[in-house]
Amino acid sequence: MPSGRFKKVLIANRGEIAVRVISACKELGIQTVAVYSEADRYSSHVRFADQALCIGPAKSARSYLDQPSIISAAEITNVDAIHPGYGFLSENAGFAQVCETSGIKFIGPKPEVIRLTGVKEQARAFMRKMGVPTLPGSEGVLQNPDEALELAGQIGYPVILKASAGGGGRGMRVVDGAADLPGLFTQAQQEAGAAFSTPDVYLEKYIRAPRHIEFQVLADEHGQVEVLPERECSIQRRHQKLVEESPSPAMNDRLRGEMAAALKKAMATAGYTNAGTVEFLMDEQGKLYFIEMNARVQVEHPVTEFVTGIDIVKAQIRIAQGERLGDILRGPVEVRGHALECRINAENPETFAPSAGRITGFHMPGGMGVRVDTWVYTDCVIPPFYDSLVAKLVTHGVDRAEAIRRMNRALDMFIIEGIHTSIPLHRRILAHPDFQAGRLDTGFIGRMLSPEKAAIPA
Amino acid sequence: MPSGRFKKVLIANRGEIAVRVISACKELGIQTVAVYSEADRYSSHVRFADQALCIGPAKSARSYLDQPSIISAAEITNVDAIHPGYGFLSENAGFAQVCETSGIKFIGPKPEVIRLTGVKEQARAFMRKMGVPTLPGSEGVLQNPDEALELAGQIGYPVILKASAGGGGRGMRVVDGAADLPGLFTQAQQEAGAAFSTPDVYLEKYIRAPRHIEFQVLADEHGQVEVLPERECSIQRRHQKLVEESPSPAMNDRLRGEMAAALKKAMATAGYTNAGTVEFLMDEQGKLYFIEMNARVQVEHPVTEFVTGIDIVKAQIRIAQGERLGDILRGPVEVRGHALECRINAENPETFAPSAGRITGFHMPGGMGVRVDTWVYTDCVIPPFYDSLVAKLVTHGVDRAEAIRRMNRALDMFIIEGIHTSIPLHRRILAHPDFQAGRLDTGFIGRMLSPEKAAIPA
Amino acid sequence: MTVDEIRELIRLATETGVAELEVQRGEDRVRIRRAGFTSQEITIGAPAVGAFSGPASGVPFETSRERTEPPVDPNLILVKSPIVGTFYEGPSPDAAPFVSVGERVQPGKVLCIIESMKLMNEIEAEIAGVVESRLVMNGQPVEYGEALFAIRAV
Amino acid sequence: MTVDEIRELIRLATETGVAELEVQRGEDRVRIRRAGFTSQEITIGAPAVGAFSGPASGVPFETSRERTEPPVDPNLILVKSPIVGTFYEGPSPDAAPFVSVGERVQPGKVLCIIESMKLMNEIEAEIAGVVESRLVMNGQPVEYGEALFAIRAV
Repeated sequence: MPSGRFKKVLIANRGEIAVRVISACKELGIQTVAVYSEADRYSSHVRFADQALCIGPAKSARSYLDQPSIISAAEITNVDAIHPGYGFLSENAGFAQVCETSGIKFIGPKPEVIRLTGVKEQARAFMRKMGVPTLPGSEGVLQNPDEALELAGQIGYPVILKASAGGGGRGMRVVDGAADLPGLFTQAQQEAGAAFSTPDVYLEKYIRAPRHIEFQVLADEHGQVEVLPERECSIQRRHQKLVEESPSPAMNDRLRGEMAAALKKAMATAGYTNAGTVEFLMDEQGKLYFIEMNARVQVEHPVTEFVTGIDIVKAQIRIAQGERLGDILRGPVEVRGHALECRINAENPETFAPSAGRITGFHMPGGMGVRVDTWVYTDCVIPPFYDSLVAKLVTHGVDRAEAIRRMNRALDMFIIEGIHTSIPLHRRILAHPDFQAGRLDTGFIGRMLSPEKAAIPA
Repeated sequence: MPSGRFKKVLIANRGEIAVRVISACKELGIQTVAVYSEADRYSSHVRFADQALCIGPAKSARSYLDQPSIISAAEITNVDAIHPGYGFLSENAGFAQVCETSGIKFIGPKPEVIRLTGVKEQARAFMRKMGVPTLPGSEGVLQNPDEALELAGQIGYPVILKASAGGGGRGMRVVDGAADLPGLFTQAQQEAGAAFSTPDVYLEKYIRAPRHIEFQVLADEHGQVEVLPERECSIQRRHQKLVEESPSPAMNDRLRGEMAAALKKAMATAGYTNAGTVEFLMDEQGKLYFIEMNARVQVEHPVTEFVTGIDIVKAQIRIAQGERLGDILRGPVEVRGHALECRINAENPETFAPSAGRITGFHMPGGMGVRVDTWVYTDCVIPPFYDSLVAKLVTHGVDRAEAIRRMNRALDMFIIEGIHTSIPLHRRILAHPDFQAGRLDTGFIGRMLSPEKAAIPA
Repeated sequence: MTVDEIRELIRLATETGVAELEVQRGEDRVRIRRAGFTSQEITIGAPAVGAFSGPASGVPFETSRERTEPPVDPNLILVKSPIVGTFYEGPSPDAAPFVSVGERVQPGKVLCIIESMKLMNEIEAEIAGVVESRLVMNGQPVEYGEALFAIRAV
Repeated sequence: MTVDEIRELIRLATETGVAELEVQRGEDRVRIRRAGFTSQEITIGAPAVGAFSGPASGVPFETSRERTEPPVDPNLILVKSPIVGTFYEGPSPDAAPFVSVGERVQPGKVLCIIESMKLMNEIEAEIAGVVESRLVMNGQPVEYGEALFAIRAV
C-alpha cells in the first residue's frame, strides 16, 4: 500500500463526479487517469484527465462495473489510488478489497466497514447499540395481534405492518390506533401469505410525512471524526432526490449538537474512515431516526461545501493519503449562509421519460453564489446508457430566501437545448408555497404532481 | 424621483456587467430593460433581460454613450432607475444629472460627488484634508533647483520630477539623491519646454515598485458608510488590470483598520453614496498613498463578494432604493478565505492584439470555488467595437495558495476556441515565483514579459 | 426470415442499445424500434436554432428582428426610426396624420414625429413614392432602427 | 447478412459515433439508428467535432481514436484487444513472438497475450489471413478496443 502523497489517481467513474474528482486532484497536484466506455469517448472527464483509457463497451457491466478492466487500467497506468465516485463500484466491498490486495489505495472506507454499512439490518443494529436513534419496531416476526398491540402501545401510533418477505407495498398496513390493529393485522397476514407464500409480518413506527435529513461525516485514519452540518433532501420522486439544501430549515443547534456527538462516537467505534453520509428520517415532532449509511461521496455534497467552505472531495483524497483531519480542516467547522442544489436531469419534466440525445445549445449560468458541476458542453451527446444527471446547479445565499431567489435566476439563465431537462420541474418546485416556507417532506413531489390524491408519502 | 422599491431598472451597459446587473435585479424581483447597439443584438444581456431595446449603431458614441437614446429608452419603458455598470456613462456626472431631472434614479453617487471624484486634484486635496495619506509633493510649479532640493529633503528620496503640462514620460526624471537633483531638474525643464512649450515642472514622491491596493466602500443615503476589505490589483499591463485578489498579501489588520476609519470619515464628509472604490499605491515600506476614487462598481468587485459574501451589485440597487446599510449587510463584515480574479480578454496573449470574432467552442469551468461572469456562449461573436473582456474567472480558496491552485485548474478547464484569449498569459502569471510568493507590484508584468529590461515600473 | 431470426435481431437491438434497427433480406424486411424511443422523442432536436438566438419571449420588442429584415421587393423602402422614442402620426393628438396609406409623398415630406426626451423629431421621407403601409401604432414606443413606414418607390 | 455481421455493423456504428448507419449488400439491407440521435442528425458524421473533440494533448492513448477507425480496405481486418492490459508478443520474454508480420494465420492461431491482473489472456485470430502489421509494441499497455494486428483476409 503506497503511503504519503499520491502521484497519480484513477477515477473509476464517469460524468460530473469524474470531472469533480479530476478537479480536486488537479488542485492537489495529483495526476489523473480517466477510464471510459466506448459511449463516453467524447466525455469531459476523458478530455480533462491527464490520461484516458477505454475500458469497455457502453454497457456498465462491461466497463464501469468491470473490476478486472479497471484494476488492469490502474496497473498499466501505475496509479497510487482509485477514487470510485458514487454509484458503480463505490460501495462494493469486494472492489475495495481487490484494490487493497493489488496495492492500490481505495479512496473510501475499509472493505469491512463498507460491508457493514451495506447490510441495512446490521447497520441499524449497530447504530441502535451506539445510541443513535433508529425506527422502533419489532425485533422479528409478530406471532399474533396481541403481541402487535402491546408493541404498538409502547411505540405509539401510527405504526406500519410490513410483510417480512415483502416489498412493493404488498402486505403493508398503516395502523392509526389500537382499535384498528387486530383487523389490519389479519389483512396484512393474508396479503403477505398470498403474495410471498409466508404470512410473516413485523411492525415498525410509521412516519406519515418524513423529512429526509442526512449528516456528512469525515473521518481520518487516525481515529478523528468530524460531523458536518446536515443536509435536507426531502424533495424526492421515487427515492430520487431532486433538490437538496443545507442547513435544513427543520433543524436546530441543540439537535445538531446531539446528533454530531452520537455520530462521532458511532463512526469512531465502527472504525469508519474517509467520507460518508448518515441518513435519517425526521418525524413531524422533529425526532430523527437512522435509516442507512452511504459509504461514499454523495451527489449532493456541494451544498455542504458551499456553506462550510470545506472541499469534501479533496478531504477524501487527503484522508486516503494518511493526512490528519486537523490539518485538513484547520479549525472549527463554521456555517455561512444557505445552499441549495437542483439536480438537472435529462428527462421529460412531465412524463419523467429519459431524454438522451445531442445537446444543441448550452449556456451555463454564472455570477455570484452560483456553482455548476457538469460534464456536458455544446454539441455533446447524452448517452442513453447511464443515469440522467446532466448537471448539478448549486446556489448559495446569505439565507434560504436568497439562495432560492438566486436559484430561480440561475434556472432562468440555464439553457439546454436539444434534449428535455427537469429545469421546468425545478421551477415549479421552487415556486411552491410549501417549498418557499420550508415545509418539506418526502411526499412533497407526489402532492405537487397529483394534488387530487392525498397520496401517502412514498 | 421614485421612492421605495424599484419595479423596473434599465441597464445602460453591455457585456458581462450588464448580465451581472440583470442577475442582481432578478434576485431582487425587479424587472429589467436591456439596451443594445446593433452589434450586440445577439448578446446575452439582450436575451436575459425582460425587455430589450436597440438604441443605436455599433459605435458607442451613438449607442452606449448616447444619453438622449438611453434616457428615451428609459422613458418609453417606464423604468424607475438606471444602473450604469462601469465604463460608458457610469462616471458621467452630467448623465447622472439628466437622470435626476428626468425623474429616474441613477444607481450611483449624486452628480456633485461624481464631479468631485472626477477631478483628480480636487479629490486628492479633499482626501488630504480628511487625513487620508496622499503622495507628498509640491503644491504647484517649482521655481528653481533649490526649492526642489528643499522639498525633496522633506519628502525623502527617491522623488520624481514631472512636467506640469505633460504626460507620456516626457519631462520626467526620477531622482535618487540630492546630488543628482540640480542636473536632472535642468534636464526635465528643458525636455518639458521642448515637448509642451512650457518648462514648468513639479515634484512628487516616487514609488519605485508600488502595489496597487484599493478599498471597496458602500455608503447608504442615510450617512452610514462601510469599508470592505481591500483588493490588490498590482498585476497590470499599461494600467489595465489583469489579476486581482482579496485580501492583499501585503496588508495587515492594523493598517486595514486605520484605513477603514479614515475612509469612513472621508466618505461620510463627502456625502458619498452607493458603491465606490478608493485606489492607493503602496510603497515598499507598506505605506499607502491615495491616488484616485472610482465612483462606480469596479470590474473586480467579485473577489470582494467571494470573501465577504456581500452582493455588491444588489447592495448598490438596495442603497438606491433608500434602504439602510444595516439592513443590507446584517451584521459585521467577515472575511473568509482568499479570492482571485483573472480577466480573460479576447487578445493575443503575446502581442496583446485584440482578437474579435466568432467563438466556435466554449466550455466554462465549474465546480467548487469557481465563479465565471461572462456574456459569451458557443457560436457568439465578439464584436471589435468594445473592450476585450470576455469573462471574469474568479476562484476562492481557504487561503491564497488554494485559490491559486484552483485558478490553475479552472484555467485548464476553460476552453475558448475561435479567438485568441489571455488564458496562456494568466497561466504564466500564476506560475511565476514572485506571484506565488505574493511579491507583487505594478512592474510585475513588464518584468515578466521583458526580463532583460530592468524596466521602470509603469 | 423466421421468427427466431427476428427474435435474434430484437435481442441484438436490446443488447446494443440502438434506438432503431431495420433489416432487409431480399424481399424480407424487419424494422425494430425499441420501447422508450418514441417518435416524439426522435424529433426533439427541434427547439434549437443555433445556441440561442432570440431575446426572452414576451419581450415587447421581440418582433423588431423581423421588422428590420430587408423587404423582398427592392422597390419597397422601409423608413426606419433614427432614434429611440415614441411614435406620433400627427403634429398633435387632434390633428390629422401627416400621411395616410396610399398617399404619394415627395422627399422631405414629414411622415411622423418621434418624441424623445420631450423633443419632437420630425421624420421625413427620403424618396418619392407611395406609402404602402404604416408599421407602428400611434403612441407606440419605437427602438433605434425600427421600421415605421414602407414606401414603394415610383 | 448474418446476425453476427449485423452485430459487427452495430459495433461499427457505436465506435464511430455515427447517428445512423444504412448498409445495402445486394438485396440485403440494414439500417441502424443509435439511441439518442434524432433523425435530423443523420448526416452528422463524427460526434462533437465542434465544441471540443479530443482528449487533452499529451495523452498516451490519444492515437487510439485513429486506430479504431475502420480501415479503408475491407479485406484488412483489425484484431482488437478485448480487454485492458499489457501486450506481449510471445509466451515469455525469451521466447519467439507468436506471429511475425507476413505470416499466414488460421482461425484459432494465438497472436499475442494480453496480461490483465496477473492473468495471461491469449488472443487468437478469428479469420484466416496474412499478418500485415503489428500495431503495438511488446510490453505496451493497451486499452479496450485498441487495434493490435491488421490481418489481410485471404
